[in-house]
Amino acid sequence: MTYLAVSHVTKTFGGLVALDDCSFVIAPGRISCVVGPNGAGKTSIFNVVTGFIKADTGTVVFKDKDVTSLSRHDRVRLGIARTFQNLRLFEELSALDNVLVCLADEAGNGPLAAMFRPFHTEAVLKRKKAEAAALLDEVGLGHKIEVPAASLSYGQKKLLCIARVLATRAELILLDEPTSGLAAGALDAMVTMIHTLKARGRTLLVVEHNTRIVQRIADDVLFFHRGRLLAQGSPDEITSNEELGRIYFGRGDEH
Amino acid sequence: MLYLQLFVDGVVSGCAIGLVSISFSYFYSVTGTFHVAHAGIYTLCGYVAWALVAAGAPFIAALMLAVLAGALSGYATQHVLYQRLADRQASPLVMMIASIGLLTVLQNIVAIVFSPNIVQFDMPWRVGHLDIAGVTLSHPQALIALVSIVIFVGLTVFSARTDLGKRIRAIASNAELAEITRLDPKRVFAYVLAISSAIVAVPAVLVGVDQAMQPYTSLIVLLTAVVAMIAGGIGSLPGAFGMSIVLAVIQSLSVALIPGRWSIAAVFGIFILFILLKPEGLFRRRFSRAL
Amino acid sequence: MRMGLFSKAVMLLTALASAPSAFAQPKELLIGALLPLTGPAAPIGIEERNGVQFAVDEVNAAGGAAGVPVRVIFDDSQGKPDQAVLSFNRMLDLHSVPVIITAYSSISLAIAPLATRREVLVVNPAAQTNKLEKASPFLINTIPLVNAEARVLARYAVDKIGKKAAIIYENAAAGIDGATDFRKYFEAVGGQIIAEEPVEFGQTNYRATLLKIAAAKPDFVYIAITQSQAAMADQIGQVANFPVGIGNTFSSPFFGFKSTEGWYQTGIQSGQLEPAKVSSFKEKLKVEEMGFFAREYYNATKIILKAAEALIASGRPVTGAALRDKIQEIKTFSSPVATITFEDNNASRPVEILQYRGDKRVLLEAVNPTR
Amino acid sequence: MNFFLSFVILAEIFSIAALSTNLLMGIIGIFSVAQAAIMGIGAYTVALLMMSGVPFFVALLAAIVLCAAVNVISSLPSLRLAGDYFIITSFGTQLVATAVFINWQGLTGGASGLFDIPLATIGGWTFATARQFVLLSTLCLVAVAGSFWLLMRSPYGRLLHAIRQDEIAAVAAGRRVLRAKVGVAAVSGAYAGIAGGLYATYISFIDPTSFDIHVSVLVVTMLVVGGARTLSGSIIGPFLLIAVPQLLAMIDLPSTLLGPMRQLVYGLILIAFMVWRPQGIAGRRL
Repeated sequence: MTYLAVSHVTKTFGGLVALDDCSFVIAPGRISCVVGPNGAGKTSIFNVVTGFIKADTGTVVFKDKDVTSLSRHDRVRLGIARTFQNLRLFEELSALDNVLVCLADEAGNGPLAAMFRPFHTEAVLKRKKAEAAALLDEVGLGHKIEVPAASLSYGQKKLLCIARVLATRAELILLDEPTSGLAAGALDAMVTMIHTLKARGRTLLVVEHNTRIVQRIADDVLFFHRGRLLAQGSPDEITSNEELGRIYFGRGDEH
Repeated sequence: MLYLQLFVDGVVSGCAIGLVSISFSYFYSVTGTFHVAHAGIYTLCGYVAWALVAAGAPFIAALMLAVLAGALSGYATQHVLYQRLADRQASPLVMMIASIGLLTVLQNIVAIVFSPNIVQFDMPWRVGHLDIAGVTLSHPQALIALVSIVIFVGLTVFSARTDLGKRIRAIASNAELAEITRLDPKRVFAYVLAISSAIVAVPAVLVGVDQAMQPYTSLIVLLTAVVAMIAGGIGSLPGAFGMSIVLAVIQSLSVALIPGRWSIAAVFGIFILFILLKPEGLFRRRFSRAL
Repeated sequence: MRMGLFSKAVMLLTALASAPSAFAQPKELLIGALLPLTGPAAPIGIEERNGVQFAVDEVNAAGGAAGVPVRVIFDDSQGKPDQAVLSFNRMLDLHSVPVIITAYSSISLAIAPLATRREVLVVNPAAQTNKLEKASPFLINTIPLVNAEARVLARYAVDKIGKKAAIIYENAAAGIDGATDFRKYFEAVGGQIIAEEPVEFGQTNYRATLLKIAAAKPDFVYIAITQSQAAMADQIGQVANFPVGIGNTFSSPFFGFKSTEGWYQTGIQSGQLEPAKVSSFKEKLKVEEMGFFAREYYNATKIILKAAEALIASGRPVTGAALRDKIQEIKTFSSPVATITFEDNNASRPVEILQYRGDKRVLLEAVNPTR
Repeated sequence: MNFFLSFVILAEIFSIAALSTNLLMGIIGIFSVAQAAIMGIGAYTVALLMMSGVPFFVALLAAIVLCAAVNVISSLPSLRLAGDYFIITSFGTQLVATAVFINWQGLTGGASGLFDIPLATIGGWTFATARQFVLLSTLCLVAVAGSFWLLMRSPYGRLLHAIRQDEIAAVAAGRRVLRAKVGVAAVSGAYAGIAGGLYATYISFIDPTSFDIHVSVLVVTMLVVGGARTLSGSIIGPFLLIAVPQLLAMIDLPSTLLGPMRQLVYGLILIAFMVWRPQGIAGRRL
């Protein structure tokens, strides 16, 4: 079975090539880190996999199903979910509601039931609240349930993003720079969290800048440069490749 | 002959609407503020000129003072209202509601200070007319066509060719670029609204001279102008001006074919088609403001 | 007249606290006047108010209606039906008036069912829409409705002007009624409508419409608009060979333009009061002239007061129903303004046909329309 | 008493209209100056059906369904396209609706409007006087306010708030944003239909000016003054703003300028609230 296969994906914006004939396969149950210098196409590949941009050519196959032309929300329901580099929390909602609206369960998400079956809806709400609270507990935010997302610390906000993506019950989770901007303590918590997710059987695709973090979490590394996938391999293979290192750290770059 | 006359009348109305359209478009594409109160400034300027003429001022002086009144009220609007709201991180919705409030205030100030009734300029020359090849144009109509084209060309050249115009466009396309242009966006926005409001005073006065004025009808003019702006492509001055003429000619000719009472519905029908089929407009050049 | 805000508030509270009393106070005769005192129609509303006030002052100066002092309660309808319903209820709750003088078709139509239900007489001295004819058994019209004018005009036009007509009408109540009725009567007497164009209320650019009408080459054009006649007259001046125009009471502002020389209009005969009264009116109310609406509202108020006087003199309570019956019983009311006859709830009065000749409006005919 | 009650009735009707606007502008963030037009469609539907003999309750149901559908269709461009285009769509909807009310004379009676609309009757109860009608309007407001409260409390309500704050994030969570927006537009339309239906039978006379753009702007003003997003705000606003002219009527100030003066005051109130208190009296920041 193919778990996730991206084949010959190309995407241009105006004259700018964001992705150039990228193809790779991800195996289930592993943590794959997407690395590369700025503008390499890391976020673009996330957007293509989750459907936030449509590729000019190429296909995305998830669990033997061609998802290339599926809508964004349908991909989430199939099991592909993501976080954002700029978090995109619902700032005015409480931590609990942030998770609650992301729950995979569609019950209670329509106006008719809300207005005409209030007792049923109340029961659904109660169940969903419990479910969301459990997820918050899991990421260590159990004590912040009623706090508006805007008032959380940056580290807590990032954990809340994890809780939200867990709420979707997706098995393939794409994390866009989960550790950026975190202080040491919060950073360790996040790394632990990522390992926990893996232990629970989730497959992770992670954009990560910090090579030490990559060493700590990655099973595989995908190295992007100027829209092309230059290499895919174990962290050791990639870090030992001197040419990649030169590109990554800008040494020997022709510019 | 009937159709030719209707066509020419349509072009003239279109020129006047075109000025409203380019002036609205200029401010909107630079600041992103949906300035509904532009219609209020339109009304105000028309009545200022009317009152001055009634008080015995020569028409040219009245027109100039109306333009000045437009510039000042535009500057004040940005400086006192929009900037204050922007400083408080107001959402576009809040800006828009405040602008509707300002429109209401301006229209009713006009009604209170000047007159709530339909008024006409007391100037004998305005009913005179020219006959050119069987087409009749009133003197004010001829003036509208002439002045509109001059102003349209002037604003286009200013925006595209002059150094200041280019730097203003740079602010419009990218807020961060603004730093490189060494212009203070706050002051630039106020100047831009002053320029826009000075421009909109011209059709306000001239159409008033040609026909008559009423405090409460300018919103329809503005909405037609905005429809033209969107159909012509936001940010494109020739697009806005051209589409204004196209819409006005359609409206004028349509009277000969269908009952005139449906023409407003027709304009908005065209608009709905546009935003569903070709949301970027006909002549869109480049407008990178996130809408 | 003028009451403190405090005493009004007290009255409001008393009215809210107690059940509404069924009968008016015997010591005073109250008349309600629900007029557009604010909004676009306010200039007319103020003139109407002056007419009512002048009539009441006159009666009070002469010792009241059969000895009972008369007081008017004015209220502002803003020209809006929902505000009118509020005002109507306010007048009945706070003042229990037996009769209300109104203005504006929409206002009179909105309160007509309430008047029927609460048996209050509504007197309309100015609105002309045909629907008012049978809107309520408690609605009396002291002005001929649009259809009466249109009938007279249609017959005159066929006889003296031509059989092919075009119509320009304002797309609002008065204009639509005018156009519809004119078409009906004109066709009934053998005329033919060859073109018809509506214009919007508040429009000032009529060029396309005028060109289209002129291109149809009718014998004349019937114009039913209520505002911006001056702008239309200017633009008619630019259209070659525009046909002669005819209009109704609202067409008066067309008078005095080069382009409208020789036009016709109908008018409701409405004479001036005695010069002494007119100058007293101007002096008391500080206005330049006693206009059409002031005269009509003055006259309507006098009709109400005459009926009320008769009721009080015979010792009967002044209620809406009694007033209405009394007005129909008296039937004919003569004054310098007009001689009005009530066959039913609707006045029957002479209609004039006028022509613009130079600086004069010449009276061609005065006809009493037969129903 | 009737006067006070008729004030309450009008305020209640406009509270329902304000709740309709609140759902669009406050909750989901779609600008709307067309709610009077939708209300007008409800009013004309109820009036025409009742005048041809349909019972009030059935007519009101028809109005609710029709208004829900029209509101969805008219806000469809704004549901699909983000951004400022829908400002124009909204103005356009209002102007086109007014043009239709005026010009479809065969149906709407044109500019002269419809009069003598029958009284509301439900199961032998006739709501004729203000005293009777206030029961009906209060019942309707309670039902609408109750459903609004239930909506906001439900997971759906939380989703709507989430969509307003970050539509992309809601999509990324697997939510069908378009479906949720269509739902809220339908409910908002249904509210406007109820308001229109009540207005038609209570006033018994409707014409195009009863539902023109000034009325829409007035409803927006009511909402902004009371406070967007909250239930109480949508009720406080209409009661306050309908009371203002009633209080002015208590003072003898007749003048040609009072009408523009009142409009001017409304305009100033709008600006003042936007600058100093965008959350209104009892709402949240817009």
